Amino acid sequence: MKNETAKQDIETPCWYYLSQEPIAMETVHHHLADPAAGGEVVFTGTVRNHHAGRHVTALEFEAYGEMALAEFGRIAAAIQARWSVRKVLLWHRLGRAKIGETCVVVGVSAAHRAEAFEAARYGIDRLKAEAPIWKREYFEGGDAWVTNHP
Amino acid sequence: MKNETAKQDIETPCWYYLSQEPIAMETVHHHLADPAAGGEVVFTGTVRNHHAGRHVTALEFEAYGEMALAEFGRIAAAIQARWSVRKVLLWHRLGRAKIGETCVVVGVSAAHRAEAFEAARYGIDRLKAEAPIWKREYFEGGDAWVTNHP
Amino acid sequence: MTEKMSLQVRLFSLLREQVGRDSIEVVLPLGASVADLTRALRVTEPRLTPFLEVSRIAVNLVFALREQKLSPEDDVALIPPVGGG
Amino acid sequence: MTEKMSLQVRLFSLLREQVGRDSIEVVLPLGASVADLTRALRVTEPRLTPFLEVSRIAVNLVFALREQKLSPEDDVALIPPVGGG
Repeated sequence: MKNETAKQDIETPCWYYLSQEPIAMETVHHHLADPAAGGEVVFTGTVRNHHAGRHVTALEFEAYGEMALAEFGRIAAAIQARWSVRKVLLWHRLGRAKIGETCVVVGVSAAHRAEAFEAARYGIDRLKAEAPIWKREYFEGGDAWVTNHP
Repeated sequence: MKNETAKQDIETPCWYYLSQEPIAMETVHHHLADPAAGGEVVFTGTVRNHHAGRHVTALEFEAYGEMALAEFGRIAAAIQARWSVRKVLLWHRLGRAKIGETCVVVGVSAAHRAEAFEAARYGIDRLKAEAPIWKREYFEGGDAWVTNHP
Repeated sequence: MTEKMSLQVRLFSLLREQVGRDSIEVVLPLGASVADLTRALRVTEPRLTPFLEVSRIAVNLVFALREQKLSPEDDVALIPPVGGG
Repeated sequence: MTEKMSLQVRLFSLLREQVGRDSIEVVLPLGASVADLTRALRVTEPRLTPFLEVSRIAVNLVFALREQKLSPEDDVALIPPVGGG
């Protein structure tokens, strides 16, 4: 693991990352690849150029890192309890991110694609609702902390 | 487009590829990136090492190329008619592919993640059912054409 | 005598291997339908018979209905069960 | 007199900026609950008051229920509405 805030669960192959550096999609697909998996679903969230009618110029993410990684682990555990999956990856960007950059990735590989789709969907929904991560939006004329709708 | 069997719909940004070379995930994410999209869902199918109780050593794909690309276009059009999406990409590998290599990618970016998930799911389901692409499985002791279950 | 048309029907994967060629010529009356073509294929190339039931006919890159009329310029293909993805 | 315990409550994002520090000390009776902590925060740091209603308390990296008892070794954090993803 190149990243000091990355954790890996060896028995059930899951990867949890919080990184100041840009998210590397190559690494994401490399981790999820599994010779027994028929399909892999990767959700990627990117920094949008507009939000709530404002022209956004950049985002900044802050996390309660220890708890966010623990929550990533709980999300992966819940996924494994509910679906038959091969590998799970959760990765969130920290610090300042530019428009178009990837800020979050939730990826799941599974023998059957239906399970990969459902598990990835569950993963990003729960991450957005539960992970202790905060977003500051920079727009023309100011900045503000922005929360997800419940 | 580096690939001669690739087509691009300029007005509604969609990419359709059939390639003898390995699928490049960087290219996939590069095409789907959109400053107005909040989320992107990418389904990736990989060559599995087993199927129907057989140990698979490689796959070989053949396509009715012209029709497959036309079908990719119809899938993208149906997606755009049903969901509000920003970009759509369909890419299928042709020729011989090794275990673990990517054989198909369906990717969708959209303003809202629910639509990206549903559209990508629809895309891969329809591609598997309708695209005129055939798969020959090489296993220990022989080879066989393998079809998708209806 | 009815006027005739000749169609080249493309063959793929298993069908191409069974017949040993990537297309087969079929002669049909002008105005014949997709259903007529399927019947003619059975006669022209008996090795295709076991596969016709599960295969579909594509005309000009689109899956065709049985009633659809064919013309000599049509691009016709016999599509066995697919396996992509 | 009741025995007391002192807890450092972590603060993040908006809350950290409001208070100007990344944690705040709260003194509570031994055996106090999460609900007691929330009440004490209101008194100790009035600038947090408008945010307490929508924030959650995490104890040892897990969101805690109101009735949960606290001990002096607990790692406690005040979690305002999240915005990840």
